[in-house]
Amino acid sequence: MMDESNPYLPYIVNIEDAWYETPIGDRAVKTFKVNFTDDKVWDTWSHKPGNCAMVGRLGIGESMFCISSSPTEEGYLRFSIMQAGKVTSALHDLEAGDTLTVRGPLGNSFPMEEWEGKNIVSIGGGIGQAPLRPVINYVRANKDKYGKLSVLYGARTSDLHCFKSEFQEYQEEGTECHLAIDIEEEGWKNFVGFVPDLLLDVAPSPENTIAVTCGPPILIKFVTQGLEKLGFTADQIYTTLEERMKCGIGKCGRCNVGSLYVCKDGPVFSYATLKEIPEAFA
Amino acid sequence: MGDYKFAKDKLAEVVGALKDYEVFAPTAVGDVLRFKQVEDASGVSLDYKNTNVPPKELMFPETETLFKFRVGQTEIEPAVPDESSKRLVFGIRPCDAMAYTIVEKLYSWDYPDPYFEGRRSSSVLFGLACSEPVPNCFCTSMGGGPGSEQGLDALMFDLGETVYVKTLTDAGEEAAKAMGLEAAGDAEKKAAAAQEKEAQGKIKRTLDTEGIPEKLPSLYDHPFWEEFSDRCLSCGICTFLCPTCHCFDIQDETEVFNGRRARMWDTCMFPEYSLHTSGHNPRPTRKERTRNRISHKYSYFPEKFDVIACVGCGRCINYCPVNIDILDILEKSKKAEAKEAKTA
Amino acid sequence: MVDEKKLREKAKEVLARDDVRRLIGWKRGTYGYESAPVVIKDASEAEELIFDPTCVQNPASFITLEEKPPVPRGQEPDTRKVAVMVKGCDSRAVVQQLVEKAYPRDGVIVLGVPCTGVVDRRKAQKMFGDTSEPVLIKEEGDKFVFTIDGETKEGPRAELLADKCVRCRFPNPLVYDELVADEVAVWGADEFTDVDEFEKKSPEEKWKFWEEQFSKCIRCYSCRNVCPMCYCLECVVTKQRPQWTRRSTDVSENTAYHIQRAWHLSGRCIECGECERVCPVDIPIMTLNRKMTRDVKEMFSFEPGIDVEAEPLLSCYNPQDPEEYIM
Amino acid sequence: MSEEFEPNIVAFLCNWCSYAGADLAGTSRMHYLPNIKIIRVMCSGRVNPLFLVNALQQGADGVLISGCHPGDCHYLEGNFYARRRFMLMRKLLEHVGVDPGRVNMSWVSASEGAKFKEVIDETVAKAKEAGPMEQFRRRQLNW
Repeated sequence: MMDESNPYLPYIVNIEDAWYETPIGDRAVKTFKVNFTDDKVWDTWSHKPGNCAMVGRLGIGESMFCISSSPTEEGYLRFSIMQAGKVTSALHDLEAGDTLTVRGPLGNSFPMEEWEGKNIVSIGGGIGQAPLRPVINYVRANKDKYGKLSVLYGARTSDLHCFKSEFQEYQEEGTECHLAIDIEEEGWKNFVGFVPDLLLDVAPSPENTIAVTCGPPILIKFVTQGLEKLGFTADQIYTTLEERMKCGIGKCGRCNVGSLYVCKDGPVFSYATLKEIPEAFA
Repeated sequence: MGDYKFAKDKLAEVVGALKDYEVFAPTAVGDVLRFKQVEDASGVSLDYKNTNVPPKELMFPETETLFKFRVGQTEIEPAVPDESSKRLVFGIRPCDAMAYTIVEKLYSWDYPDPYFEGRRSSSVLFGLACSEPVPNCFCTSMGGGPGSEQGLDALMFDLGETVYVKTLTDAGEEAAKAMGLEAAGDAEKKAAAAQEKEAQGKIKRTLDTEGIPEKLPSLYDHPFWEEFSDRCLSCGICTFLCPTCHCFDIQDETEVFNGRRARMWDTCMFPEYSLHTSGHNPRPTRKERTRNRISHKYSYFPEKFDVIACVGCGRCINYCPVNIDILDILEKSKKAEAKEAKTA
Repeated sequence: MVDEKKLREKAKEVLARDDVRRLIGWKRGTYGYESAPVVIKDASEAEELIFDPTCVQNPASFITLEEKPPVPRGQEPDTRKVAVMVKGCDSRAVVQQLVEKAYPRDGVIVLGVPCTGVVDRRKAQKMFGDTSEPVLIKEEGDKFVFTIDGETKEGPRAELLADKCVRCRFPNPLVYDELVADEVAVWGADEFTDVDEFEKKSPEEKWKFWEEQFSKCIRCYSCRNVCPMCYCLECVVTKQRPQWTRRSTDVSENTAYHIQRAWHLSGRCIECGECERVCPVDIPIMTLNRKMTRDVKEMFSFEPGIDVEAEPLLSCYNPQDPEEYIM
Repeated sequence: MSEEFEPNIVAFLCNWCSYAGADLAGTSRMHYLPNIKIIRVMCSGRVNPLFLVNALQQGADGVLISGCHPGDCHYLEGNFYARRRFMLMRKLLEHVGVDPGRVNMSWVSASEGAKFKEVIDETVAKAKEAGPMEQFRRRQLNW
């Protein structure tokens, strides 16, 4: 946990490695593998799949990102960040050897213990795979505790697929893995179409299964509809939300959807909760 | 606790005796009253209705430094307020003191906020009961009142020639001792009680909050919000001047080699408050923002913290340049038919 | 004197038209000396409309305040007109908005309301005190007659008029489709004596004055938002990349904000005085605007908000423009 | 003011005339005062008057905009627009109490190295007389 006496003070981390997941340019995704400059932080640090952290640069500011590495990956944290605004652009300028600030872990997490013994379906789109990656890796590392793992993922083009090499790994391990692109491409042998269509195509069985989804709001909307069509009940569907955030600890006010703060009560919500809040899909 | 009094013409002496405290009191700049640190005790007065800017700025300043750093380096120097210095807020109105007790719930929630809490815990609140409420006061409807003691360490009653001081906590007692006050008798107590009763009678505006927190979420899509949001300027007056509004923005500022991370008041009425980097805004128009402001105060906040985030100080009504009247909104919300009812 | 019955009839007539989306006017406030601006979408609500010396707000502000969210796919944008009631001063805002092509002329229906002056809330409060009931105000000769909490009180018109009304040169709307009452005689003149008076101060005195004023500012941006001429989609003050003005409040940033605001209104301010009226901390914002208005008039013989055909001051030039200080 | 005070002047020079004029002053080995920090812009018409305010906030004691003579603008009319804006901004700054000597504009052509030197000398002299510009300066980070 963070400095109990002052939750606004960040940790300083070293970038051990940084690479682009998608071609360099506007809205590119870059992954940072970081480690605390002070090794002792690890003694108190503990995060779970779904937790977020404020990542930033001193003098620029900080933004909320999900921790895209699973706690089972020890000795480092990973963040996959899409270049979009002031902070993300400044973060993209950084390379291995540079430092950045991390404040976390923040928010709630996926109820991994509750899900033990169940099948997990992960449905992601674009950069929305980042919060799902820790879930997948957590399940992979605790294979005996969970049922079948299936991964569904899509992006506009094959270039824009994040974590490409990892999908290969999943497949080699025997994890069911379905990839999709929106627009037809030469040499693409997998599914062509939007992720909600991929979902209906794969049609995972709802029996003893939890579906986790993340992506652009429109994807979440149609995936949840698709899942309901397939017979999933609202409490079998989980997603993570995103709002503009500044403090990350439920004080600054801006990230509320209804009476819930996404930074504190979220970012992970079951669809059963969200259904009751009209603002959740605004 | 104790009952004290002092002669009103000795006000400057009494305040001046507080040598161990940083004293804050309403200070006029032109026609505008704000709480400022007292440099000259002879300038302190009890003749005001309420400050334009609420004393929330004493605990949660307009802009405050969270920590300092040097550009290009990684050392961080926190700028947490010094808790050892004793602060005394002189003449805070009961509604504004009650607001602290509400905002405190949020600032101590989960992660305690060392900046707010630091200032709050080192502050002694000397309240001043209201004898002449402002026309749009409705504190009596919000669980407060002209002589409400919530959050206060001492409460003063201006009885004309004398000021009756009722201490409520040890800290208040200690400050009263430092002021060198004399003991008050039954005459003052009675006069104070009478004054409070009279002041209560002067409060014209009321609101029955019963059922509002439960009702508001059902009005999410209701067109009645537009009646108000259509004339909303989307400015920050209502929220910046609200004693319970607590939202802030965090910004980094640098100058050559010096840098700081600072937080400053922010308001849900600004479009950029909730604007995503992608350009998507979950609250894109004034309708959503107005709804969020009212719903947050009267529904979301009570749902989380069991208390409505409003003390009835009337500032948002008094200062709104387009007459958006929170009491009017809430009265209309009660009359508005919930959507379910309509479709059923 | 405006006949409110006629005003409401006119409003109903306009709202009944198929090509009219909404009408902006004034209704009785919930308390005190000011009316409330109101946006009416249905002819049945037109009975709320009023016009009297409490109607200080500028309805033209609300034309540009309306957000235009993206139209959902498959839906047609609503191109129906907006009807707006304007006093003389407010009509200058419409003129200037038209000059800047904020919207097309046929996008608005302007109902002109000749006005004989509105009451300054602050002046009235000082004279008669506060009240939690709406106050009725009538003009009778050189007096205003107030009905406050059921009691009738009188005050001299000259002392209660808003500053802008004291020097009003345009009591009759400059642009309108219809007038709801007969035109009134002009009573005011503007010699900019207040600006001259201020300019007698030394630079040190001026800064001392402004430093105190700007340090009060809480940056609520009500002066910007209420301004009918401040309708940029993204204001330079809130822009993050690049960030010209920081969000933190202190004298430096507040000064920068106020200079930017005044600068962006030079040659555009139509002197409706709304910025100064709305300020919760009483910053005399019009003192800046009036200086610019005076200088624009002197240097470039230009007055904004008079002529719909005029070119905006800073998007044109004259080769003979003054350049006395240029080395 | 103490004689030691050396003002900081931020100068926005147009690429085609004034910047070349500054160059000429240099190559002609004319000595102009080093107080000036030059920012090259493509045209004096590109100078947003808010730049001046920002420069004064960030520690400039005086500002200068310099462009081509009226009628000689590389873009035909940029300096005419600049002139209007400058005249107004100068009045506005004067109104809030800024010493008008801090806010300067000049026309310097590519051939006027000598004039450039004169302009700089005069600008610096005026700023020196006005003393350090404290009014707008950002103060919150002085530690």
